[in-house]
Amino acid sequence: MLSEYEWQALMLSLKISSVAVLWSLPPGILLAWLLARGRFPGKALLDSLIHLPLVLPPVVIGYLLLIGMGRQGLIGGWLYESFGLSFSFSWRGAALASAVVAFPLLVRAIRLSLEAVDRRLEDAAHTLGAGRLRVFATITLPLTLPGILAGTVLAFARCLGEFGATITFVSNIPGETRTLPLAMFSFIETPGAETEAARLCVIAIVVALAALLFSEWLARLTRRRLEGTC
Amino acid sequence: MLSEYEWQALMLSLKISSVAVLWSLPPGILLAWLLARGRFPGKALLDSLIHLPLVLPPVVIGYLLLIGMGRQGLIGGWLYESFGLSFSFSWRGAALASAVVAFPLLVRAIRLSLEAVDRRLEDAAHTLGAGRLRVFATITLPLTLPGILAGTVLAFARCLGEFGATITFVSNIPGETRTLPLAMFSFIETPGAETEAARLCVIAIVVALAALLFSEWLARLTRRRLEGTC
Amino acid sequence: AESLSIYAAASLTNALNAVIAAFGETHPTRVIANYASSSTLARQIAQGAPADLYISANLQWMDYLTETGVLADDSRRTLLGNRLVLVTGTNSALVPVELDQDWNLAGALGDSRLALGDPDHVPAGRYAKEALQWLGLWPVAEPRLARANNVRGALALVERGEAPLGIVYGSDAASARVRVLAEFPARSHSPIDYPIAIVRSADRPAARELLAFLSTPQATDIFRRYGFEVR
Amino acid sequence: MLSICIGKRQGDLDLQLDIQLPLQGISAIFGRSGAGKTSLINMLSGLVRPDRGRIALGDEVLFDSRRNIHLRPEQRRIGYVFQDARLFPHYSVEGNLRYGSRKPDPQQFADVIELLGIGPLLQRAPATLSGGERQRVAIGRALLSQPRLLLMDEPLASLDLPRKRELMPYLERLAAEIRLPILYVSHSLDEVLRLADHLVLLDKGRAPLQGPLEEVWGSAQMRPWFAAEEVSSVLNARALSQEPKWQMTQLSLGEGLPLWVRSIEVPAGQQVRLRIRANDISIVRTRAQHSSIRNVLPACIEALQPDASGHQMAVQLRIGSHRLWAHITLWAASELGLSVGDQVFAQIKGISLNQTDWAAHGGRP
Amino acid sequence: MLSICIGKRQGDLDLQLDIQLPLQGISAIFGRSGAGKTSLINMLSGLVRPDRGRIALGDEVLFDSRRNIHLRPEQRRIGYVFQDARLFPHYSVEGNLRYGSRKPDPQQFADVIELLGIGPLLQRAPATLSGGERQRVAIGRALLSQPRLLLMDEPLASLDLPRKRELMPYLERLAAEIRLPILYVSHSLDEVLRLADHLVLLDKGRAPLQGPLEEVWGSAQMRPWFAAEEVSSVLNARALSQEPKWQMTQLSLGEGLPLWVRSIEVPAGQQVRLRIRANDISIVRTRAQHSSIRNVLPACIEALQPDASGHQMAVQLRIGSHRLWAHITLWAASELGLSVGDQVFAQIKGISLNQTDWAAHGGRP
Ligand SMILES: Nc1ncnc2c1ncn2[C@@H]1O[C@H](COP(=O)(O)OP(=O)(O)OP(=O)(O)O)[C@@H](O)[C@H]1O
Ligand SMILES: Nc1ncnc2c1ncn2[C@@H]1O[C@H](COP(=O)(O)OP(=O)(O)OP(=O)(O)O)[C@@H](O)[C@H]1O
Ligand code: MOO
Ligand SMILES: [Mg+2]
Ligand SMILES: [Mg+2]
Repeated sequence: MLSEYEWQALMLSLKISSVAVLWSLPPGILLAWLLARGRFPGKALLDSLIHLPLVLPPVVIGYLLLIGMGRQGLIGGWLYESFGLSFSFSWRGAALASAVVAFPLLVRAIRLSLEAVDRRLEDAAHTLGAGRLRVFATITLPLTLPGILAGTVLAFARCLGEFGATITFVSNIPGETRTLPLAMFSFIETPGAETEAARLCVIAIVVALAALLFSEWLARLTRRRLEGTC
Repeated sequence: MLSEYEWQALMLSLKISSVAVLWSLPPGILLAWLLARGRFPGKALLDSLIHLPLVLPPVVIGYLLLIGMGRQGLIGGWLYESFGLSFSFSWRGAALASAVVAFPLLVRAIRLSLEAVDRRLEDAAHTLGAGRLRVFATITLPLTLPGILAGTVLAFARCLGEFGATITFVSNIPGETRTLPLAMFSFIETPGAETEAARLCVIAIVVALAALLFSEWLARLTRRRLEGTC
Repeated sequence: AESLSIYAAASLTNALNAVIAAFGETHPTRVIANYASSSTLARQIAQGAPADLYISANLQWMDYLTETGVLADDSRRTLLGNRLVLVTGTNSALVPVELDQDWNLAGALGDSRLALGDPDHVPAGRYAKEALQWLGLWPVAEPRLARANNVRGALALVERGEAPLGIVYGSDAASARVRVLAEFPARSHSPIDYPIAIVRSADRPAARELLAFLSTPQATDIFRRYGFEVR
Repeated sequence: MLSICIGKRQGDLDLQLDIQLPLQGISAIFGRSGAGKTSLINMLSGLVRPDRGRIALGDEVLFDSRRNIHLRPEQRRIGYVFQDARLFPHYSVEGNLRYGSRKPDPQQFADVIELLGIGPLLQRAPATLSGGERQRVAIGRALLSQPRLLLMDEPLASLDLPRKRELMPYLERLAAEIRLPILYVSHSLDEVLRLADHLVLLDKGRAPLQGPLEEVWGSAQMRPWFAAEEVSSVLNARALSQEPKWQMTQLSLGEGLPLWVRSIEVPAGQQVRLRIRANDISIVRTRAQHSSIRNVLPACIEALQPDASGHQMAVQLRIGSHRLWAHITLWAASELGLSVGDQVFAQIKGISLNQTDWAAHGGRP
Repeated sequence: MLSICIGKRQGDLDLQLDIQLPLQGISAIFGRSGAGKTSLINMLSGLVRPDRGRIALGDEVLFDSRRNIHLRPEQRRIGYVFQDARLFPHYSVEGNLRYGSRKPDPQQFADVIELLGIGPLLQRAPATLSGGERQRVAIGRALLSQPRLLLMDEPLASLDLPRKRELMPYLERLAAEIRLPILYVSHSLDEVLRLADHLVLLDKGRAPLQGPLEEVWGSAQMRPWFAAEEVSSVLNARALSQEPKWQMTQLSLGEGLPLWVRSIEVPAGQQVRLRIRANDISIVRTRAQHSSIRNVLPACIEALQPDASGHQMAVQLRIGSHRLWAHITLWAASELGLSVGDQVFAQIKGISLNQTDWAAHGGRP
């Protein structure tokens, strides 16, 4: 059904998006928590910084990543020399680009849910002897689940569609960084390849739909548990 | 301080983003409400449809807009013939492209907040004689304010950064559709114009920061009101 | 087997893929092609991307790399050329025209616009601007341009009937949804050249071998078939 | 008449009710935790839809599963004071109070805030109120929405005693004066007795007992609800005359059976409801001399029931046409040698027939 | 000793307290709505930080503004049953119960769920519980966290009477047996009297009255809290002997002053707390013959106070070394010609000294 070319792009897209989202989750939750609960100087600045990837066109983000995280970049160079970790022109770079672009969406959704958590429940947990960490893990986090789910699916979808930052940062290398949108781009750039482009478009839509339905199902499940109807 | 060229792009960006977000809000709230509260067949489909602009690369969205909303497009042609309304090569088209791309972010944030609204308060309002509309306007909506704010600022930021769909749909016309990102792009594509690109980049960041701080301030205000500390 | 990475302007996708397939039939070397816009690729190569060869659709970006010193200077040459054509959508009523200063561009455009690559940074747009200037039509055209971010963007506008006219490369006009109305005279703009070069750090026999293959009759035939001119 | 005939499955609870309630005065819905009290009034308010059945308020059908009628809550004009206050967090106290006012009535507004003592809170945010303050505002809000029926789900549970006392007469007045019928959910016998004219006992989703308070009170099904010291008899007496000097009122339980209670302002001839606790009656063979006990009435022993604990005897007495229960120790019963049919004297400690124990029937039948 | 000396501004309320509470038995915090009861225990639990002052539990300082000590709630091992149940919605009832168990004790778990009658609810989600069920689970959850001090904020307010009755002895047992001190917030005098050994009256952020229940009960500041029919005296008696045949127990109020109450299981010599309602005492000049009233004791009139309502007389009696209040009508007082110094007999209706009115001091001083 799928050509090898499409299959490769699809698998790559899934891998890159999943890795990007999974790695984003812990810092995303942490930052959302800091923004929702913390009171510290520079909070507004941090908030803005997190939103930056939204405001800047992805191409610019890709360019900044190329300069900063490339093997000759400031941070990228240091990472490479210290840990041998390189993002350049590899799928890891594509995941990094996707993660950066999708990060604000993740953080916002989680933060919104965190702010809706009833803090009196956390108080109750404290009086039952639970320390901050346990309260966070057993009360705050589970009650934030709807937001985490929403954020995850938003970010995953955004990662699936990420194009500009990826191609600018890690280029369009078959089997390494050529995700669905990049493959789509190649076809769009080719006269007469509309059908192929449309096929890829449909694949992307189907994948996103599946992810969405799955997340909706999970969300319903958690809601049901809260309402005790199951 | 700003060159005329930068000033023009900035003003255009602000106008297009504002219009896009303001027009998106009513349908965004409606759809968020439908998704949060409604039970109807095709809900999952609607949900997916709304998320599509996230999954597809903006250039593809621009292309699809061209097909659907262009002057010879399916809907666009009809709009033009019936109302003389044309999106082609005008800032309205840019606003439409931005709105489409930012729409999922808006809807998700509002929906998340809506789902957190205590429905027992709505029940209470009903027993006080308030009909659905009044309950929605006086209870549901105000309690959803944090989500509406968050969604608005997310969407606004996304609109400020929108590039691919805009340039594909309505191209890059100075004074009409050349927003900050499009202007930025021209410079990035020109060897040696990094300084100009960086200036525009800084302008975009400053604008987004201002919008963000404003929204945070509003959010704090509403939270204070709820907690009665002011 | 050895593997080569060739970074090429996106407009070459079809043609170069066919040439690489031909190369693969007679050579053990694996060739991976990476298509993006010339500027993107140039910047990445400047940042140390693992490229072996670079084909640009744009002299400026090749010059930029030459100045940066990452290319094997002696390997640079002009590989391909292209023509500039005036196209319209297949549904359009416009008829082929003679391009001279009397051509009623404004009349042909009506209330719409002329689609081309952004003359500020897209090479095809820059050539189009030169040609329009040469024809004396630039003052008429300039306020009515639809500047796309690449040739394909311009082509899409024409295909969808959004813009009645567009100026694109001959190689792009192969699309089934546009008709060529006229070809700009070669002397109306600077030559449209696609320079190629080997990246200095990757200069090895296999790269030279591929570079040589691209100029063999087998390869040039394919390029021509896709609407390119061979220099 | 509010007629309710509904069925509803709710989790483990299978609610099947057939209840008729008068549209005047206060009807109490009484039952233990989980009996389905809240579920029932949720269905009356329209917030929950019964599985089947019919609910009619006077002539108006609020719900009918057969005719597929289900009025929305806002169409029912039924006020609801929730078990939890449910104040709107984004409105001030005043905003909450005014939320349901169809046609604002400044006089009523002033009356309500004064009565509930919430004047100083008007500008406060609900989040800063204490539990009791919250509930008082919620009561005020429901009253000000000018409903034609008021549902109250244990509204006094979080109020302190003085506030409870303050509020209760107002609720009675409401029921009597503005003829606002109230459905009052409670598991406090005191509140029920004080306020209700009509009682519905709810037990595991059924209503085994319903009717006018006086009738229902003495029935066997109510027994488990009383602790020994609370067993009491409710009876109707007629006001006879006032004794201004001693601030007492004379009631009559029948020909030659006067009963003195602290002075209450009712016209002569008026029916008055009395509650006499079984523990407040002592039995003597001969009238005591020089006793502070005012009410000593001739009685006839109708029944003698030793209770399970083995130290107490429930004595059913007939005084005129009334039946009363008295509790004495088994020891005393044996010493006095009581047996059915004996003529004795019932000493009723007059002062314990006080304000909580009577309710004037304020013109209601 | 739990010593609290704190100041805190909270909205309109200026809380300034200096309270010493014993670390055994139940201490009631009593006061009207808005007095600052919840605010006070929030500060004890560590959820709210006082502006200044010091809180020490035994030797351990929980808070000291001067030394900048403020233990976090989870470091205090203080259990808290909230006014609203605050169950965790994403845990089952069982999950909620087990949440705070440091070292799970299956026996205690079984005991607690049985006592609270929440066995059938274990697998339910909190959202499906009724108000009372929720509160019972919340109480269980706090008990199972094995705290060294338990704060309860009107925990019984949403329980029905039978459940209240069921729970109260358990709370007493808790205080007596496991020596778990309890701070009990309430505005129900009945609950306070039944449960508390120690009482703190809170009024507008101050504590004008505190001390052992017996001492504080009769003081003038408590008066406004009693309705006339609830005025009562609390006194300590000594158990003398059992009368198995009639299921009665003889107590002694002093030399030659026996008092019969329904049988309670206390060893002879044990101190027992009694409450005698002023309304349950009648006064006679001569001992009545053939009366069901068991307890007739010689008394001396110490004071006579007509009350404001003008129809009732409060008579202070001395019986042995005890002082008791009796309420009779003015009419009766005048007829009997009572005056200070008169020797009379107090008839105490024995059976009304029942379970709610005594509390064994279970080994506590
Ligand atoms: N959504 C639901 N799912 C399952 N069970 C439910 C649901 N709602 C209520 N119940 C059950 O129905 C029964 C009756 O609940 P209801 O709230 O009407 O009791 P109640 O009489 O008001 O009790 P309380 O005095 O404690 O408020 C309870 O056992 C409760 O657990
Ligand atoms: N955050 C706050 N801001 C302003 N005022 C507050 C705040 N919290 C409490 N108060 C006020 O402090 C007073 C005491 O409140 P608290 O909750 O301690 O009363 P309470 O004695 O527990 O009353 P209840 O019996 O009604 O629960 C109330 O008048 C309340 O309005
Ligand atoms: O290949 Mo180009 O230079 O972007 O059209
Ligand atoms: Mg209930
Ligand atoms: Mg309180």
